[in-house]
Amino acid sequence: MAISQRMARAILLAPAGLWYAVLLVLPLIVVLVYSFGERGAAGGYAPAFTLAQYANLGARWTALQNTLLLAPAGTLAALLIAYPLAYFLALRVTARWRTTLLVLVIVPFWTSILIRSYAWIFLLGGRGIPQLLSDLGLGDLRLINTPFAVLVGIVYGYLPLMVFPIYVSLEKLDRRLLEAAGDLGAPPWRSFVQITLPLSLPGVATGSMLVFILLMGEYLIPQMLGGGKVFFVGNALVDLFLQSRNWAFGSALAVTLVAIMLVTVTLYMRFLKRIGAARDDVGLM
Amino acid sequence: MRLYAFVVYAFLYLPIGIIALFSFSAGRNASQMQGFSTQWYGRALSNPFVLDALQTSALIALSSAVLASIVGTLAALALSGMKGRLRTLFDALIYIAVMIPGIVIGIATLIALVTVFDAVNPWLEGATGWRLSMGAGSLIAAHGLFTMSLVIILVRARIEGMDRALLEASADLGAGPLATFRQVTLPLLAPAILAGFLLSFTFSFDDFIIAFFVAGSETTLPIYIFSSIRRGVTPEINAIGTMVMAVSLLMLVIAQITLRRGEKPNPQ
Amino acid sequence: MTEATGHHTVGASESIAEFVNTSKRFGAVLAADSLNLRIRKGEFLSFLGPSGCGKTTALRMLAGFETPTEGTILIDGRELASEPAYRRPVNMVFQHYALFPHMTVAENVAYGLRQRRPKLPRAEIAGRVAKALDTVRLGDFGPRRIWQMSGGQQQRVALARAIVNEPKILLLDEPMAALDAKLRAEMQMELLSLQRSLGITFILVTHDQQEALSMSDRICIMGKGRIMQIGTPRELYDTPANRYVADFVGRANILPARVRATTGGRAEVELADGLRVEVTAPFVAPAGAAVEVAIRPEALRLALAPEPGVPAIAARVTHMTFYGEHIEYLLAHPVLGALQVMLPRQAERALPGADVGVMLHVLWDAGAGLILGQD
Amino acid sequence: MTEATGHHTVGASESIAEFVNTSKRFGAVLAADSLNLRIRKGEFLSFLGPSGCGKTTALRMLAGFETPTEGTILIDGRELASEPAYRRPVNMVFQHYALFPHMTVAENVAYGLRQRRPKLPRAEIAGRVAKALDTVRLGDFGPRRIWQMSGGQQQRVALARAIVNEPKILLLDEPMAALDAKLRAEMQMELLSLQRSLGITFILVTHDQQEALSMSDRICIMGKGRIMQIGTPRELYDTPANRYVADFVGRANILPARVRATTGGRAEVELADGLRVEVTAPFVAPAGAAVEVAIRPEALRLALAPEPGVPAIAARVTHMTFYGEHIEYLLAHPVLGALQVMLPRQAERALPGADVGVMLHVLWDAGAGLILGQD
Amino acid sequence: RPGPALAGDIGDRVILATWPNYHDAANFDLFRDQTGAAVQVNVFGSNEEMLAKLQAGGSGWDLFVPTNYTITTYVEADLIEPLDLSKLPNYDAAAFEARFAEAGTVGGKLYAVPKNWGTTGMAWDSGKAKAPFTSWKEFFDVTRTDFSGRTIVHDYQLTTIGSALKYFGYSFNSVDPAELAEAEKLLIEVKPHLFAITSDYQPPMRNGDAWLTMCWTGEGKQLNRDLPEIQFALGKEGGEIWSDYYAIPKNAPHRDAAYALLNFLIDPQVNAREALAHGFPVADARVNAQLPAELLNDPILHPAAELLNALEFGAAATLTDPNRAELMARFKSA
Ligand SMILES: Nc1ncnc2c1ncn2[C@@H]1O[C@H](COP(=O)(O)OP(=O)(O)OP(=O)(O)O)[C@@H](O)[C@H]1O
Ligand SMILES: Nc1ncnc2c1ncn2[C@@H]1O[C@H](COP(=O)(O)OP(=O)(O)OP(=O)(O)O)[C@@H](O)[C@H]1O
Ligand SMILES: [Mg+2]
Ligand SMILES: [Mg+2]
Repeated sequence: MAISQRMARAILLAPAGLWYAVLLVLPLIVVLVYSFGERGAAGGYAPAFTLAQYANLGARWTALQNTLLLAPAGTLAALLIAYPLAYFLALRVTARWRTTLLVLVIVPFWTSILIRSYAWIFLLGGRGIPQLLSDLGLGDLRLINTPFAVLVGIVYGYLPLMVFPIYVSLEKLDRRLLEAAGDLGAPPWRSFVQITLPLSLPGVATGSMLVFILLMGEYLIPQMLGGGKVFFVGNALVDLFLQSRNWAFGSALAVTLVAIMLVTVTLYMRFLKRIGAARDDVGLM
Repeated sequence: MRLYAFVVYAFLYLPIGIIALFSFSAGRNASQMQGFSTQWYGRALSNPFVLDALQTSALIALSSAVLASIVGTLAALALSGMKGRLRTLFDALIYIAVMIPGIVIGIATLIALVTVFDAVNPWLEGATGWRLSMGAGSLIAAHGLFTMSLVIILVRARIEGMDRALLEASADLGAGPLATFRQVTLPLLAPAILAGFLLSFTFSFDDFIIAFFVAGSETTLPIYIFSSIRRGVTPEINAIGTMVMAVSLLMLVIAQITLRRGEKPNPQ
Repeated sequence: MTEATGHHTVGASESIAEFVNTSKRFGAVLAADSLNLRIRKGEFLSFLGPSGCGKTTALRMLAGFETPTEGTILIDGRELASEPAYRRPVNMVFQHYALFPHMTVAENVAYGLRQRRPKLPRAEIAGRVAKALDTVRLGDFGPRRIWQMSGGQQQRVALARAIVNEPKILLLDEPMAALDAKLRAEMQMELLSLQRSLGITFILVTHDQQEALSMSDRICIMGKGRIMQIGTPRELYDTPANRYVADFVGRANILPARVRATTGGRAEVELADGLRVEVTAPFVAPAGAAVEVAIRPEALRLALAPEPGVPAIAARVTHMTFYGEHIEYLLAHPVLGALQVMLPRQAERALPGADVGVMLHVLWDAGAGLILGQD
Repeated sequence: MTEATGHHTVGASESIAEFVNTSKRFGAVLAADSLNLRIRKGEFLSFLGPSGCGKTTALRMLAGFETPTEGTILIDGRELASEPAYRRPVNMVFQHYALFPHMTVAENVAYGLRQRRPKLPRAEIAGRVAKALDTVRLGDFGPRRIWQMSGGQQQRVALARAIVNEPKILLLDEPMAALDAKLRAEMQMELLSLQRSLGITFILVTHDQQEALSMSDRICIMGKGRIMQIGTPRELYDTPANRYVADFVGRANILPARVRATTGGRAEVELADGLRVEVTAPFVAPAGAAVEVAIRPEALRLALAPEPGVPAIAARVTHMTFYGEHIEYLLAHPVLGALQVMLPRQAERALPGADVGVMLHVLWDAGAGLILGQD
Repeated sequence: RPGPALAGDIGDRVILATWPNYHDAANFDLFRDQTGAAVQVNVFGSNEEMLAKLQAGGSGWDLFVPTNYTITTYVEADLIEPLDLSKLPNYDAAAFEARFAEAGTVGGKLYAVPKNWGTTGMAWDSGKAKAPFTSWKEFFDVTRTDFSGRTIVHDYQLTTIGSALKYFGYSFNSVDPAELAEAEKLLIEVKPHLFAITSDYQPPMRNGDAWLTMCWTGEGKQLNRDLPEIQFALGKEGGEIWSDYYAIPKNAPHRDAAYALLNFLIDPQVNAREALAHGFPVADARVNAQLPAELLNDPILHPAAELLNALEFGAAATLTDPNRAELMARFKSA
């Protein structure tokens, strides 16, 4: 009985295990090996063992810096915009409208992010919002191809991912807790700060982590809204593999990015556990 | 509060409105409104490349979502309630798979598979006349890596939240382990599996960056759109986007209606 | 538990809160229908009634979570109908406690004190929290997390969190509904002695009549949003104003009867089978009037043979249920229908051979039972 | 509810299931400690005991969800200790019902029948499901979803789902714990009449002694994994084997005493204050032995003055609690400590002026109370 | 002259990797009708990307469109194969102007057949400019002054670095480290003044966000056609002239179909339809004979000879030179 159960487990796990081995472990090993190699004569990879690629990482410092600056900034901006909306949906909308409004938050997701970002190129471009502002006499503003445009694109693209987990944790919030706080003498804003906010932290944590992870590897939005001027590590990677064709250096950069993420995300999780936000649904992502 | 929500919704829908609006432009430029026409819908629908890309995307998304759902569910079943080193190993793999940026997955998969294929192909071709190459298969596999992990996470959470008494009740009423799995476990996991499937499909359908590296000669819709955008877009792209959204909305509505019939209003 | 202490609600008219024609409407539902009620300082008052009768609504209006649609509410003489909850001098123990899960036990208890402006000194807060925790016998549990506490302990935390604020009125919405029988009995006892020692007015919502009867100074019976009767447990039990109350508080055999004569609080009535019995008459009912007569199962006696001078109904035993200290007999009478009789365990000895199927005599002592008023 | 029908468990030795030296160990916890118990065909047996005493474990071993660590279990004479649950002729009603949320009421009820091989004809399944639903008075609810049913209705569905399979034994693990008091009383009544009409053996797990007393033919009192006493409700109530049982079933005043003489089932004992009373002695206790004497609160009487020839304890009333049909007095005696006395409501009339602080006489009739054995 | 009936079994599909808006879809339908093989088109934005994909292997392409200077690299890396002329009856070497065709032959073997040619110049909004642009020097100087924030350079090392080199008068194709260092300095200095680094320059030019851009002939023509105030010119210092070719990768999965398609596409009639659809100049005299005169005389598409003579074809070295690649990457990520 016990043995057959182990067998069954092994059989059930085999496909996933194989998948991970071939498509996760093997690629990561290859990338790691390549990162110690050299660029081939006509591009690509040539075997070697050198730390030159890592030594050269400084050449992509700006990209790393942009990523490490704009990813948290984008996460924060998305959070600040998403929270009130999630709050509104969870606590201020009647059940009848809630589903509809929630679905309306996801629907944009069903249009290719490429096309939506393209729409932003228009909106932030000279004929879009700046024109509107200058018609209103608010001066000549250039938005497109700036870090600001990238930030807008990021917030826009990932807002639903932030709204949802926060909504879920706010919706789970037992409203009697708010009544209890009121009963004990806390005026509404204080019960928000002391009860609602702390109890929605798991959602905040999940959403932030999700958005942060995706932002760290972002390529499309800076590519489209940054006009090639606002460069993320992702853009540098694509360039290294498709333009400069320097696989060794690309691998080193990829390894560096993964290492940074492993460290930051793990530290973040630790931190969440410490402040007690990682109660249940953080594990989800 | 209401006003704020309104502004955020406007923010969310402004670009989409623009897309839809410009899709009816009569002009050639995708970011300008010049007259009204529905010609771009006709063009998109008769453009074999668009249709091919759409079909490829749908096929790849469907296959990878189906595979991820099945393999992920099996793994979740095995992993729930499991302890020990193997569990730790899988937890780590899932964690890493979910966390690694798509771009790294794309690149790493590309160079790893190319290396493997180069090593294997001479032998394989000699033996069978077949060659391995990048294409739909490698893309499905690469998408599956992330989406399978997602399915595992979702389904495992559901299993762990499931009332064990239900399984005992089933046994008590005379159903053997397989019958219990088929009649109780599976239906109860269905919402999580479905959610995983839909997420997987969406992810795969919308993914650009992994496909960009791994798709080989296949052109998915995002790749098609991306390369179109690079050299001047026509409202055809807007028409495609609008149609894809309309179709997904329709599916969403249908899904809502079918799910609503009889199902408990989801407590989550 | 001390029934006698009920008497020490001195100055019975010194009221601490008052419902004045208070109504609350939720859409089509009239959840509270012109309530008029004066709550006395220091008393233990219960709202008792079936599910959905408006008990919680009444309590929530007092706490300030609902605004009355009509009428008003006075607390300590001040009109408070539109005062928000966080400014009212009342505190509540919620049904499922509503403890803050992200705070420790001590933090939960300190919560109300920390809301005070001007701020209280830390040391004072700590001192009062410790004292409150001691009061509920959780002195050592301050640093614990809520989810580390059992159901009964959580209940005590909720209590401490409320009483630490020294409210004028403590509201309790079915605070023991989630506890199992043994724990519930224990907590009832503690709650009562707490109320006696603190001297705070307690208002308890419950649908458990045993709980209401054993704990309250006064009980307010509610039904369909209205107050059906207010009185001490004995008043309600002995002289229910109407069928609704008679049926809800304790058990009762309710029989149709016709009045023959009323004299000095007593009436002679004729039951459907022609038997004449003497019952209590809280009001004068005209001779010949059709009325309903209620008699408690334990007010009836059973005998193998009729006693001279005592009206007796001959009926056949259909069920006997053993409850330990007493035994319940269900008997069937061709005209009067089913009759419940409750015998103390000791009385059983006087009924050798009494078993299902046996014919017994149900004895109706003079003055037992009473005539009910209309609902 | 018919206590008398308890007697019709004819051929009391015809056993349907049997625990033989059955033990179950979870790590360090001995959840069941060599149980020996013969369950009779058609009887209503309850497992009664406090939380964690092993009731559920015993039931689950019978159902096949746990395998005994030692000993075995026979069902209908066959040794079934290692038979999987899905092949046993028993069915269970789970504590929280464990209804399948993705099926309708009818589908839930049909579930067991649909597992049969060879398959039953559809029409037969439908017919039996309809009949089972009728039995639990849910005839029209077949197409409903589980979450559309109230707690009490869900309980009935769980019942129908089990009985439709016509099991040899129906197991019920605290099936009424989640129901409120009123609904619980109603369901107890229905469950009992169902058992009587189906004639199936019912085994009920409960920690509610009222429930066990009023429903069971026999009760198996458990404590710390062991069986403490098995017997009819009356046996347990009247002659608890030990302090554990006396304390758990009903309430009891337990007093230390010294035996003076034992004769023919009676013993004269001397209480700590020197008072000599005559009690029931289920076994012969040597003169001079220190024993514990238990007496039920309702077996004691209260009087303003001692009665000649009846031993009386003079004690002061500390609490009086009104419960409607009876009143509980708590009295304090300087030597014997706290005494509980339960008076029927009627007896109160004989005690004018009895109130907290008043000195009363607790009368101990000859033969009331009994000497307890060791645990 | 219809192509020879390809009765043989060429399969049901052929995969073509090409540049966007570079074909007439009707021709592919015709091809499918004639041969039964459907054409699947992959679209690309740069030669580096094509090379990267082919280098990575498993591209799955049957036919692709490299630019002149890349062909030797493909040959050296053994990524393309010599063409079997017996399968290309429509190929007539004599019909092609030599300078647009010679890159197709490496080591005496024909590897690639010319498709279209063109130049890389600059397009600007004449309404914003004080004077017409005539040189790359002006291009970069005005960018740092009047046109700050309004200029676009390509996301393409060849033209962007090449034009910067031209600013100093160096060869468009230079790989000299010192010269490249100067070019990099210029680019990095200019970067803050750029509107974007992108090869998708038409939309911002059309909507007025950008006033000046590096520009390929055909697109310069398109812009000028639609918005006459946008003008196109070549730098007088020189710049790029290019020629695109068809080539067949090694291991093409559907080789027969690739030949069939190539042969079909270089059929003059078919090719003329292509040119009418996309508008780029053609090197095949047989095709030009069928095109309207106004197209052949257009000053943007066919600039004056002295301007043309100053231009350079891209050099193979620029494609593989690690320094140029890295320079471009540093410029973008700066
Ligand atoms: N917020 C609300 N909106 C609509 N109807 C409500 C609301 N709150 C209560 N009601 C209705 O008012 C009536 C009284 O409800 P209330 O909660 O006061 O009853 P209750 O006596 O406390 O019942 P229970 O014992 O079940 O708690 C019910 O019919 C209920 O459905
Ligand atoms: N699966 C298990 N693993 C470990 N210990 C267990 C397990 N099941 C029960 N126990 C332990 O065995 C003892 C008896 O448990 P059981 O559930 O039988 O008690 P119970 O009488 O049903 O209690 P309750 O009234 O709380 O349901 C307890 O100490 C319990 O902690
Ligand atoms: Mg309520
Ligand atoms: Mg149990």
